[in-house]
Amino acid sequence: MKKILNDPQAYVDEMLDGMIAAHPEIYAQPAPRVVARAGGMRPGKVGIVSGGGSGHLPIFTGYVGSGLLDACAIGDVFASPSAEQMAEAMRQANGGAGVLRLYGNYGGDVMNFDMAGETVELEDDIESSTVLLADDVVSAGPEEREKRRGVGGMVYAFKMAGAKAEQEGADLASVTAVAQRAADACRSVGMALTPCVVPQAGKPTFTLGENEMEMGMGIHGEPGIRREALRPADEIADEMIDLLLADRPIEPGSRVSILVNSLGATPQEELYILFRRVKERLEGAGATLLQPLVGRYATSMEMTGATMTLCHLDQELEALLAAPCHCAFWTVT
Amino acid sequence: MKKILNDPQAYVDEMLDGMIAAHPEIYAQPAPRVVARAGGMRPGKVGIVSGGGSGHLPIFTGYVGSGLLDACAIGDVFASPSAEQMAEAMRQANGGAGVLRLYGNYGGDVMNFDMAGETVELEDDIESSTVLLADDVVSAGPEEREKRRGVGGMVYAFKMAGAKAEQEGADLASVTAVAQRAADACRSVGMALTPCVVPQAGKPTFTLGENEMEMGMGIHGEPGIRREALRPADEIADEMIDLLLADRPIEPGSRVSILVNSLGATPQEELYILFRRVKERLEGAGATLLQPLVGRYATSMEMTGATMTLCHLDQELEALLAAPCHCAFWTVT
Amino acid sequence: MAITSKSLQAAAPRLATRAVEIAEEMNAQDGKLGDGDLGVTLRKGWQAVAEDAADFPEDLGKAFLSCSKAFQKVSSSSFGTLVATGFISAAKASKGRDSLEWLEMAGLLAGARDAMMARGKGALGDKTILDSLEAATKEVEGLEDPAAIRAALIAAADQALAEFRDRPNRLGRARMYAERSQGLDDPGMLAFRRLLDAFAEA
Amino acid sequence: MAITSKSLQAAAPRLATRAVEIAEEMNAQDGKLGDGDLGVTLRKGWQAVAEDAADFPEDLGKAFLSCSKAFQKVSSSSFGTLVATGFISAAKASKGRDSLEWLEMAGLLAGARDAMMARGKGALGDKTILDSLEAATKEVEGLEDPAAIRAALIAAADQALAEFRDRPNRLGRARMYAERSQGLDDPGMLAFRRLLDAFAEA
Ligand SMILES: Nc1ncnc2c1ncn2[C@@H]1O[C@H](COP(=O)(O)OP(=O)(O)O)[C@@H](O)[C@H]1O
Ligand SMILES: Nc1ncnc2c1ncn2[C@@H]1O[C@H](COP(=O)(O)OP(=O)(O)O)[C@@H](O)[C@H]1O
Ligand SMILES: [Mg+2]
Ligand SMILES: [Mg+2]
Ligand SMILES: [Mg+2]
Ligand SMILES: [Mg+2]
Repeated sequence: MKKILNDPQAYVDEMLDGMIAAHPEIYAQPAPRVVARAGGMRPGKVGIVSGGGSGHLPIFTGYVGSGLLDACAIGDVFASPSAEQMAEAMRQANGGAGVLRLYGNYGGDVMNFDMAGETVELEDDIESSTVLLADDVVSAGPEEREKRRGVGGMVYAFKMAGAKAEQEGADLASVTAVAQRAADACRSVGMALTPCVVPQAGKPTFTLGENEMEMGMGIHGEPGIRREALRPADEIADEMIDLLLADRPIEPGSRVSILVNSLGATPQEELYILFRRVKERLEGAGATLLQPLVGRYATSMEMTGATMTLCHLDQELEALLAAPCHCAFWTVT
Repeated sequence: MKKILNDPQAYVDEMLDGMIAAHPEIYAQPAPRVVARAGGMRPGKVGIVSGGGSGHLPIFTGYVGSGLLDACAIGDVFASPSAEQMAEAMRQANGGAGVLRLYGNYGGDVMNFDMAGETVELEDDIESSTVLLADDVVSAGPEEREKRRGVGGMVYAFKMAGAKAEQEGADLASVTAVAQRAADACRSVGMALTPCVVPQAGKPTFTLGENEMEMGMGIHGEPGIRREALRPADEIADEMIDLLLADRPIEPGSRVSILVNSLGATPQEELYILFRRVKERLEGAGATLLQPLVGRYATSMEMTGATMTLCHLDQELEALLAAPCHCAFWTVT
Repeated sequence: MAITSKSLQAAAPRLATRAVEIAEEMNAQDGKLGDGDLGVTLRKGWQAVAEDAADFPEDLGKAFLSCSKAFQKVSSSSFGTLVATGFISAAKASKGRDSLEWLEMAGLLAGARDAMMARGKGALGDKTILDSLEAATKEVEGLEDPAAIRAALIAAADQALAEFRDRPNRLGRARMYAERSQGLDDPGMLAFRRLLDAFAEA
Repeated sequence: MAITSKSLQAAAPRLATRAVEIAEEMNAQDGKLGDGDLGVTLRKGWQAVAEDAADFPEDLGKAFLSCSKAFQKVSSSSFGTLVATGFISAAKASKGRDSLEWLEMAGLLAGARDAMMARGKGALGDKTILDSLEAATKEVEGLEDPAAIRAALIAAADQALAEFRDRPNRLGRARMYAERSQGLDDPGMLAFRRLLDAFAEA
């Protein structure tokens, strides 16, 4: 296991300690495994919480910051936080105007967040709502869209809902509506070349041959649609774009953004090589490409591979994407 | 070779095309392998150019931007750009107030940049100066400091010299002096776990056993000081800090910044685990730690490992580090 | 005799002990197609319940709520959340009462089953703990003797395991490997069976 | 006879051809302890010179400058930059003149050697192209017959190789492997020797 760590059991807590020590002006940890904004919650602002397993930085905790999330609950690597931690995150994000739970569609996370929502509604009188990201197009067919896994679409949803919630007078219903529109606007697909090692398990999440790739693989190593010999970057980009456009075509005059994301080890250089082709394809399909994101926005530790998220913009979503935000991983001015 | 690319020969050019397509508001490529600011050069501003081999994003080209560099020449992966490309970068960075060449101490780069400097001085009448980063403490002893390799110290030097050059009235001498002070203030050390693959070579830059690490290894796989079994994160951090402090101790009341940098595949999570210890150590040694940088600031594609750069601040350097800057990889507001 | 806060208090350490005993087996079973944490979930969850048991309030509803909280605090895996959900349902059913009759056991199980179905969006036939609860509910219906209930629960649990063993998992992590799951006991269903041994000893 | 822009023009394609012939051997030699690009550098560099040769100006200084530019354009590796540096030194030495006497060859070589030493911060004895140039300078000193100069250059190159073969590299990439470099010809010194064959054919 070629990882830099101390006790595998302490991986998450030491990581959080380090993160908060590095950016005390952005993050605070008011309770174990709960990250909130250092400046506290602005009264009257709708709170946005997210959460899920560790090992995906900047997802989830990294996106706590102005114009983004208010709090996060974070579990062990690739494991859900507890309902109690989620409830605490919601309490931290409570500014008296309600709290949106905005996260990815994974069974354990959903159960725990639902339970947490009921808890704080009962015990703390916090009104709340849920928007789930279910953007991975290969994880279920279009007729079962709600069963899909949530992946890179979170980045857009966090940004857009986060920007909306900063607006004076935005209430829970309108923030929830924007988050839902953002979630609905996203389509994602991934591909992987090498696995990562979950510290507590100590072994790779999957194995692929020396020269193999898997198209459609999920960020935790969930099976994709095909294993095959590693293909050239342009062909990889083409197939990923084909999958995204097959699920939701580009309409004439469409304005879109795209996230070309590294799962961790794939270098920025190679993301740009992919992006070069992606841009050609999207513009070739008649779309106007706006504010593309190319980098490590949602990772799986040291996994090699890439994901793409296509976000179909409307006027408000476009403006919200361009609005200011600030966290340790993303600053828009 | 588990890399996402098309033709290995086209790796650098396709990467640059993608990078510029992704951030047209920041970067331009006025000549092949020469990256300059999209907005052009402000007349009267001292220009700062850097350059070197590809494969280290955000180094070099990624740091072209306001409050940072004005232009870069970039070579094949891990290979120097040509003197002619460097000369062109200097022409692009010429605002009539002289140009500083600020880059890492690698034989080929130095020869070519010197030659480029002579060329533009003769042919284009551009006054210029050189500051070399030679911050890798294990690459030569203190009595031969000028022979050391340049690594993460570049990040601080780019930021500080870049901020200085934005100041109204800053001339070549004062920008050069700040750059030199920044370079002198930095001490770096690296360690590696797994190699990367140079696309044109198609094979790993080195090999390490399944459970081995190499302390002191350079970013291109240059031999370090010791191969040994992988140690816990805190011990790794301790030895790296020990090496840095042995080369330049912390004085009472010292104010320092530190860069804890991933060579590529090492995830942000593990950088934070390292940083947690690093902070304890530095503060334990009596230093005040300011504006730490924890992330991928100087990589070697998909190499696994980390580098640390300790920057001993003075009052001006501290202010320059905090000054605004903006590129695709680093925004300070 | 009836179900009271005191009887919960007495049962808690026995269940915790049993959970420790079966932890490794359950991790292994969950590890075949899942993330191998079921034993940890059971151990931590029941130990937390046992620790809190001394402070269980008289009100049976509140005692069940304490059980739920204990599980929520230490476990985040599906099974823990489902158990916590089952306890909430029991808490609602016994709110304000100091005891339940044994005859009400079937209703408790049915309530837990329904609440867990709502929480986990599962269905009967998916080869999960829900199918064990369904079998148990049917089997204890109308019984009021604790020994008979105990025997019925064990019979129901065994029967559910046997019935579903060769069917594919349709929920939880194991559903991704539907085919490979045929022939393997669902770990949650197996855990239900193993925990019942703690009652048997009582 | 003397060294003129025309004679450079005539020599360029022969050197380019020779560079193509030896490219693979030079890559291999450089690859033993370095990055294996020396053959590519030589091939690209001399081909660029040959391509530009048609446009060489009469002024010998400017013709040498064209040679330098051609190398700078296509090569960024040390050897290319050093060759370009050597040409600049020759350009300075012949600035404004249409020809140099063969007797001036030693001076050209010495000038190139010194310029390359300044550029690469190398010293004699480091086992590099500098040592070949040093030997060549000494050997051609006082000679004015082109055939004799040619023979002297070859003798000097061979002699430098032999003298340094078992010594360690102290400069360039190979210095990191000082010990392993003993017994191996320095690729740059070997390239110098191989390129001289192109003169021999003239
Ligand atoms: N959504 C669900 N509904 C009902 N039972 C479920 C559900 N998900 C999991 N289970 C049960 O829980 C067991 C697995 O528990 P656990 O290991 O805690 O899950 P995980 O680690 O995958 O979150 C399964 O064997 C199954 O019986
Ligand atoms: N600083 C230097 N001074 C003199 N000669 C040098 C220097 N560096 C390299 N050389 C010569 O150049 C040869 C290697 O050339 P090349 O392959 O182009 O270098 P690299 O690829 O390492 O930049 C060496 O064999 C040596 O003769
Ligand atoms: Mg499990
Ligand atoms: Mg689990
Ligand atoms: Mg070479
Ligand atoms: Mg080279």
